[in-house]
Amino acid sequence: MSNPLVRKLMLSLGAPILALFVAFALTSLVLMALGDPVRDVWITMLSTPKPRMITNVVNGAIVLYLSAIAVAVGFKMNLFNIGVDGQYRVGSFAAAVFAGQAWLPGILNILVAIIVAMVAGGLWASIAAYLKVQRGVSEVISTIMLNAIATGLVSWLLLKVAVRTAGSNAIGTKVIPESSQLEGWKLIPGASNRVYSLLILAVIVGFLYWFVLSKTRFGFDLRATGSSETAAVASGVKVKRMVMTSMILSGALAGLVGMPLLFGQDHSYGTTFQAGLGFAGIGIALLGRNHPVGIAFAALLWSYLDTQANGLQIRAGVAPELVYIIQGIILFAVVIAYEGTRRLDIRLEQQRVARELASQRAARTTEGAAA
Amino acid sequence: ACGSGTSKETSTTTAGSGTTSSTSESSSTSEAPKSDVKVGLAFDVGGRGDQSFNDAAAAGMDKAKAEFGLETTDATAVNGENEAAREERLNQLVDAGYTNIIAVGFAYAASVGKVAKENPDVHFAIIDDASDASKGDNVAQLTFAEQEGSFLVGAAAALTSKTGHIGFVGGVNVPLIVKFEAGYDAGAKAVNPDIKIDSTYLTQPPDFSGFGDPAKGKTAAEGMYQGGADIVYHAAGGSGAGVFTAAKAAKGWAIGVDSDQAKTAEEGVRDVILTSMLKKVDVAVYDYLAKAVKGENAAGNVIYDLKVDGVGYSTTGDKMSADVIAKLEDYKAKIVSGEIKVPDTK
Amino acid sequence: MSTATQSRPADAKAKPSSLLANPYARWAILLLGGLIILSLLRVVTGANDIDSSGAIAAAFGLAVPIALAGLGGLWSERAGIVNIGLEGMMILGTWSSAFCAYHWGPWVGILGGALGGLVGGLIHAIATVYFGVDHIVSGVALNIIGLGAAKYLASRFFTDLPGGGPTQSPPLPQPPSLSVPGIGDPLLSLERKHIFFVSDLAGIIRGLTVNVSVLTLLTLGLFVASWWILWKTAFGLRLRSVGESPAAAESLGVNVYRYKFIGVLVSGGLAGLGGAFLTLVASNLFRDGQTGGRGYIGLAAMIFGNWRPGGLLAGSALFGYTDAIRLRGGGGVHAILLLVAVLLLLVGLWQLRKGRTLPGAASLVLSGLVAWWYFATDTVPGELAGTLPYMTTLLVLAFASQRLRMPAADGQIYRKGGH
Amino acid sequence: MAVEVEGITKRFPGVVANKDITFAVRRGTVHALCGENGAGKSTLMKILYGVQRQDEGTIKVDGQEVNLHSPSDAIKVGIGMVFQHFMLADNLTVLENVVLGAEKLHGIGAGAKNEIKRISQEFGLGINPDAMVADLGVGARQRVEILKVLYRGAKILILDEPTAVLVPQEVDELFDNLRELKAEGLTVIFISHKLDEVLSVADDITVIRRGTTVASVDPKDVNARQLAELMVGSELPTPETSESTVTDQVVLSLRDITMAGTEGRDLLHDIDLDIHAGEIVGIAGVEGNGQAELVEVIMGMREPSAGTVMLEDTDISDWEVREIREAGIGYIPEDRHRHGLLLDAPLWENRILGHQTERPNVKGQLIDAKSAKADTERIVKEYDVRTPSIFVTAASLSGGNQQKLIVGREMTHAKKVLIASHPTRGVDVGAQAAIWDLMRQARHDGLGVLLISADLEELIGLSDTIRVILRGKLTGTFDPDTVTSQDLGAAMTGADSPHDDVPHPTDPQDVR
Ligand SMILES: Nc1ncnc2c1ncn2[C@@H]1O[C@H](COP(=O)(O)OP(=O)(O)OP(=O)(O)O)[C@@H](O)[C@H]1O
Ligand SMILES: Nc1ncnc2c1ncn2[C@@H]1O[C@H](COP(=O)(O)OP(=O)(O)OP(=O)(O)O)[C@@H](O)[C@H]1O
Ligand SMILES: [Mg+2]
Ligand SMILES: [Mg+2]
Repeated sequence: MSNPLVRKLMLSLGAPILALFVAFALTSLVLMALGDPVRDVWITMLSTPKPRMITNVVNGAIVLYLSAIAVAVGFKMNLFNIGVDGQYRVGSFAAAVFAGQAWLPGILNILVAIIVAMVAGGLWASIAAYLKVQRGVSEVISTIMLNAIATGLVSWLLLKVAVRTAGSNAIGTKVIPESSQLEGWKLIPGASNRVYSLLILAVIVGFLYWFVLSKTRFGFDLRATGSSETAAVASGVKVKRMVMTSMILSGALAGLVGMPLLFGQDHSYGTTFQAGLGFAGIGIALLGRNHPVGIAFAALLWSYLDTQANGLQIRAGVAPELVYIIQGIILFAVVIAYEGTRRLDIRLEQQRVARELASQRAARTTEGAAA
Repeated sequence: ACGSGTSKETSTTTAGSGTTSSTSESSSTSEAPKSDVKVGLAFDVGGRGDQSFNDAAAAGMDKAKAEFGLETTDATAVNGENEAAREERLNQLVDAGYTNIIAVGFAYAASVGKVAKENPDVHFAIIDDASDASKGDNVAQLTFAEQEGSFLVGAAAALTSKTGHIGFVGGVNVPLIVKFEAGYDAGAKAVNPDIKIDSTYLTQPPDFSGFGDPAKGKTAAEGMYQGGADIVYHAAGGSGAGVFTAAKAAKGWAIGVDSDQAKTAEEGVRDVILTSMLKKVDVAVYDYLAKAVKGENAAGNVIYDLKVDGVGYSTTGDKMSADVIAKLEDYKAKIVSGEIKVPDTK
Repeated sequence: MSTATQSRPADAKAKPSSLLANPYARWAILLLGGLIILSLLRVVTGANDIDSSGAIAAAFGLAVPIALAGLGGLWSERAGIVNIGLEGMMILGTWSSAFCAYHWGPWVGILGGALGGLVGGLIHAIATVYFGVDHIVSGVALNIIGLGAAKYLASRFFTDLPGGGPTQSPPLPQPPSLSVPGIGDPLLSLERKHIFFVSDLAGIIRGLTVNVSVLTLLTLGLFVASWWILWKTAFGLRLRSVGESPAAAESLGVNVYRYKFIGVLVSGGLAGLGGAFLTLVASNLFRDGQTGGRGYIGLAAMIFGNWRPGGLLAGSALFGYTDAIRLRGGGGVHAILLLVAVLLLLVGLWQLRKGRTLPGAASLVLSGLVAWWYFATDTVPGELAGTLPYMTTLLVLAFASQRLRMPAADGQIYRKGGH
Repeated sequence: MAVEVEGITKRFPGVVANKDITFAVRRGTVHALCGENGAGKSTLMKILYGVQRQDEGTIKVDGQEVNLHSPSDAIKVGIGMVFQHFMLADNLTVLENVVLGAEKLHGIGAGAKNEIKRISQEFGLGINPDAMVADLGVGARQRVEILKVLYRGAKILILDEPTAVLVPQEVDELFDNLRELKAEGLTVIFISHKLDEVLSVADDITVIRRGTTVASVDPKDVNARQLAELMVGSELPTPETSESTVTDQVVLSLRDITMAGTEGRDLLHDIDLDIHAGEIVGIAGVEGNGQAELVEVIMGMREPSAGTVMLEDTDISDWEVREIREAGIGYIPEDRHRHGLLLDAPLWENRILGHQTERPNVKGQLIDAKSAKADTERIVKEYDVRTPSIFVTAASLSGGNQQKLIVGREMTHAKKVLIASHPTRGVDVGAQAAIWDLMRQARHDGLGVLLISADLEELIGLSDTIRVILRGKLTGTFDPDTVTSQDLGAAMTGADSPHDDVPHPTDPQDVR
């Protein structure tokens, strides 16, 4: 325990494991209290997933990961971007419309569409950023409003550009050309479905997030602003510009959230496009403590629970929404466990600092005595 | 290959239903006969108990279950879920050994198409979709001419209205619901070209809360009644309850949707329901299952329109005069004959 | 600071502003001005629904749940605990009020709603106050749990009831509504005459006095009570001090944890009551997804109202009103375009006069665009009309928010004895 | 005896803050406690006030043993405390701040208001119960704190470093108040690092070193120097008299700097100031008279409405903070926690702060962690920052050591000018002497130094020239060799204008 690195590692691993057990126990209690089949629920939730489901877990985690990273960029700056939901909707829609036009061939179409999504998401976020910087409107409230406005705006535009296919009641943007559809990778042996090709996107984003935040000047400025705005100002960070930049960055990343879905699965933006990813992203970013690797684990866990819960109704006769309770409890348990370990950590650190200072002092006094 | 799979399946089910009478007596748990057909129903968001669309599908299945002694289960979609989740739900049903899987709602189109292809031995049905996405040798596409039924209730509204002003409340602004509105408008205008029709959608996709927010339904309908409308038609699922409440308070008429809501709605408001536009999802589901039990191949698109009585209007409570009903029957005949073509978009 | 030289201009200014200095007079003038503007707008645009009794009543109905959630937020944030979990508490309230009302009648239903929210508040309080969990994390987790719990409990307890199902409760008995006797019909006939100002006033009074649910009255009572408790009693002083400076409160013997705890508990109860209003008054059943984000809107209304009950009420009313206008159709939204155009024009001119060229010009351009939209069209597309409440809130905030001030220690994790 | 403390021991994880402390306070006296930073004074007082609980030992009040579990217990036995850091809620009124927790006494309405007015009058505190605390200056806040205690009928007052933020006149007023209280029979326990104050006001002095009482002395028997030596337990280094190093080369010059305020009066008005290489220019002034604005204008954090700032021959008026820092101006901020450090970041990252674009911290756009860490090690060594390693967070250092880290960092990058705002505030005598040495060294190395301080001794001791700032104007120039604290004090408050006219300094926390 004396080595701070070993200590940190043990504490940060111990907390989530403890939390998972607590969540397990609490959920079981709830189930028992209401007379639901505890055994069946856990058998369903914890059964080894089929290869097909593993693919789903990974795919689900990819989009959740992107969403959580977008949220985390804001958190690092003490900005609470509830607006990822609206930003990714705007971004996905813009990219879908663009890619559907097939102005560019194959991969190029994808790359430019991704940029379009980032620009659209970023622009949408820039409204909240502008209001915060220039008008002092809390980003919490402006992004809540902007989410709803994005919903209306995108629906309206969707109706304008939608194509109807014969016999279908769904509407969507023009389907992107075959050459720009990504088939995915057969990463999971034995699975009939494939992992989104844009897994790469998540990996790149995760790496860049880590690299930019911890290795660059910009990242330092951003973190400094998040941890003390006043100190950042005095150190020469232009905070307003920083708020603008990071909020727009967060929005641009949010724009990416729909890309794996768009190119790897739905091939158009329509009424059945997955919703609510922004909110899940908040939970996952918090669970992963805004750390790129932590978020990856959190996203996988979240997605695993989502996927496994699908069978709850069929196999255990319990509403699949039970998984929300489990996820919420895990979130609570993890943060409480982290808080516990944080307190422990501080105490240990203080003891260590005090011990070392004492020995330094002792050394000095003996030195002084010798001289 | 698919064909042979189907025929093999067919023969076994036929055998099963051939011996129904004898097995039914011996089975102790239920009086219904047993069948090898195992039915899995995948609901849209809202699921069983929405007193609307999903419930109608459930009713069809329950009826078939009771009649043919089927083993059934169902699973409900989660709000805002991913395509993969829908696929997974169907796959889980396949894995659990269900032979006939019914997907309720157009959202399932792509998933049904995909999972049906991967599982040629399993039979699928999808409601409200007839697109290429869900097409397959083992897929029955059950669709409805909602606009035709809506045309008739629109005509009924125009015939009954004293103010020449009626309304429409849609749950969520999706093309399916627009179909209802389009038919309703056409029907009302056919009777009275100058009629004033208010229209409101409660929410925009992907916010589907408009199908479950009675407060909003009530507010929207109130606005119409107080603005002078005396009849409001809703295609808003659970939010319709609010429309009925508003009608009751305003002493106006309301028109129900999907099922005969003068029978299913809350007791207190049944007397304000002029008629309901019937979309016989229950019949479609029952028919499909009946065919399955008999071993007939049900694949392909079946359109439930006025001609086959797949849509229609209800007369429970006798709120419409014989005169009105006669006129409606007249329109109905014209639609069936093709003389009137009802639009399905605005 | 001001000495003799400054006293004269101050005196001169005091006269005209003395009326405005009185907060009650200020409110009255504001209300009167608003009414006149509405009347004018109605007459000019012919959109008679914008201040009809029905619209006002509907606005009230839509505002109350938001206001209750916001009041919940107020209690919690005044005690220094950010409550993003209002939505979750509200959802819990919808389920529990339905459950209780079904089994034991509407009054118990109301109580049950409050209790359901209270459970959410309890979780939030334990997590944030005792475990020092980040308020946002806890709130987000609570929203997730609330969503799941209500759905799970509904499918567990409502499925087999007649008229119920996994996603909805059976029809519920409603608490009664009250009217001021004898004025409903005269006011209605007055309202129908569409006389400038008179009919408008009649409409508004009628909307506020006829067929008002007891729960609405209870809500108004709760607002007054909250204001009184928080600003006029020792208890309230302590609760607010805990949100402003917990260390100072602690140093004077105030039990900081206890007051924070109470604040969050009350917060949950009020949000739950908002849920009960949705199930018992706004409709007569529980539906999955019924809250539709009203908890978040309540939070926004509270910020909008500068963490004060009066402002919060105004924020909720603005939101409820715009939502009612767009839901009721009838050209109201289109009429409001004109209002927005005129207001933007005024703001633009005012800013130009103050020498702020860029924002002034921007307002004028925006005003022109909106006016063009008004004159070039007859209706606003439904998809866009739906965004009216959100747009309005955002616009008002954009022009007014710099004066907002939250409780100084809001959102900070407090640990006894520092660190 | 009003208070008797016996054998108090308090252990924190890894630290013994109080070790067997014993002393007694006579009724109706002012009793001073002295000791270095971290000696354990505040901890002891917190124990006396029930905020913290002793591990061992007993406390007697008026001869009765008491058990203090919370401030309410302490209040009940008649103890009141004014904390080292103000315990006021800015957004509540004075009335609300005062009655909080004691609502039972006179309610929270008119009765309470009258009582406050009465006390205010009786002790000459001059407090308006309806004022918002946010609008009050430091002195007034201090008086509100005392009023809070009196309102509760306290017989024993604990004042933890009440004078740290006051100017001489305010200190005098406070002491007058204290004498009045004493005359009323109240007992005061008083903590201060300013030893001459202690000597002038105290009846008894108890010295604490490393958590234990080492001496109880009579102020008549000791001088400040002896007292300081008792505190640190060894002889203090004599401050060396240094030769003037002022050159005639101007490194920083301000011309006609004006900054408009919100209420018609300029925050800064026509400031002209030259700093030469090798010169320390001291600025004296009551807090809130424009010092903060002056520094922020020079550092580029705020824009003046008129005037120019020249660094040597370059006009830097329009430059951004970062450019200005890059150009070789070092900055020791007034409030190290708010402006100088990232408390939860490790020391080596704090070494980067403020110099995110300069070597050795970065290479191009990337952070050069290796060099930054190496250089942090150097600073820790050269500037005697007492820390176990450069990987602990800044928050885990004591205030003096945090300050030394900042000084080291800024000295490294200050090539031409050093702006030092209250560099020794809240730092104990040992660290203080070290920081003074460093400033002299900077001057010796040819830097121009702008020193802003509330400590007049410090100003007089270090500066080559002293300027006085009053209501945003530079009003006087003094030679430190001849000026006295009294002269400066008079100039700072504008000797010819009534005292009321001096703008109330605002709490630095509110200047955003
Ligand atoms: N809450 C605490 N937890 C752990 N250690 C503490 C705590 N409070 C104080 N200490 C330790 O106790 C010692 C005494 O601190 P205290 O604040 O009493 O010093 P002080 O004499 O008041 O110093 P100063 O003159 O700077 O005010 C500190 O050095 C610190 O190490
Ligand atoms: N509440 C506390 N919990 C843990 N450690 C503490 C606490 N209070 C003080 N310390 C530790 O005590 C030591 C000295 O703290 P203290 O605040 O007395 O220093 P200081 O020199 O007086 O600083 P400052 O002048 O800024 O008040 C530091 O190591 C600090 O980390
Ligand atoms: Mg200290
Ligand atoms: Mg101290």
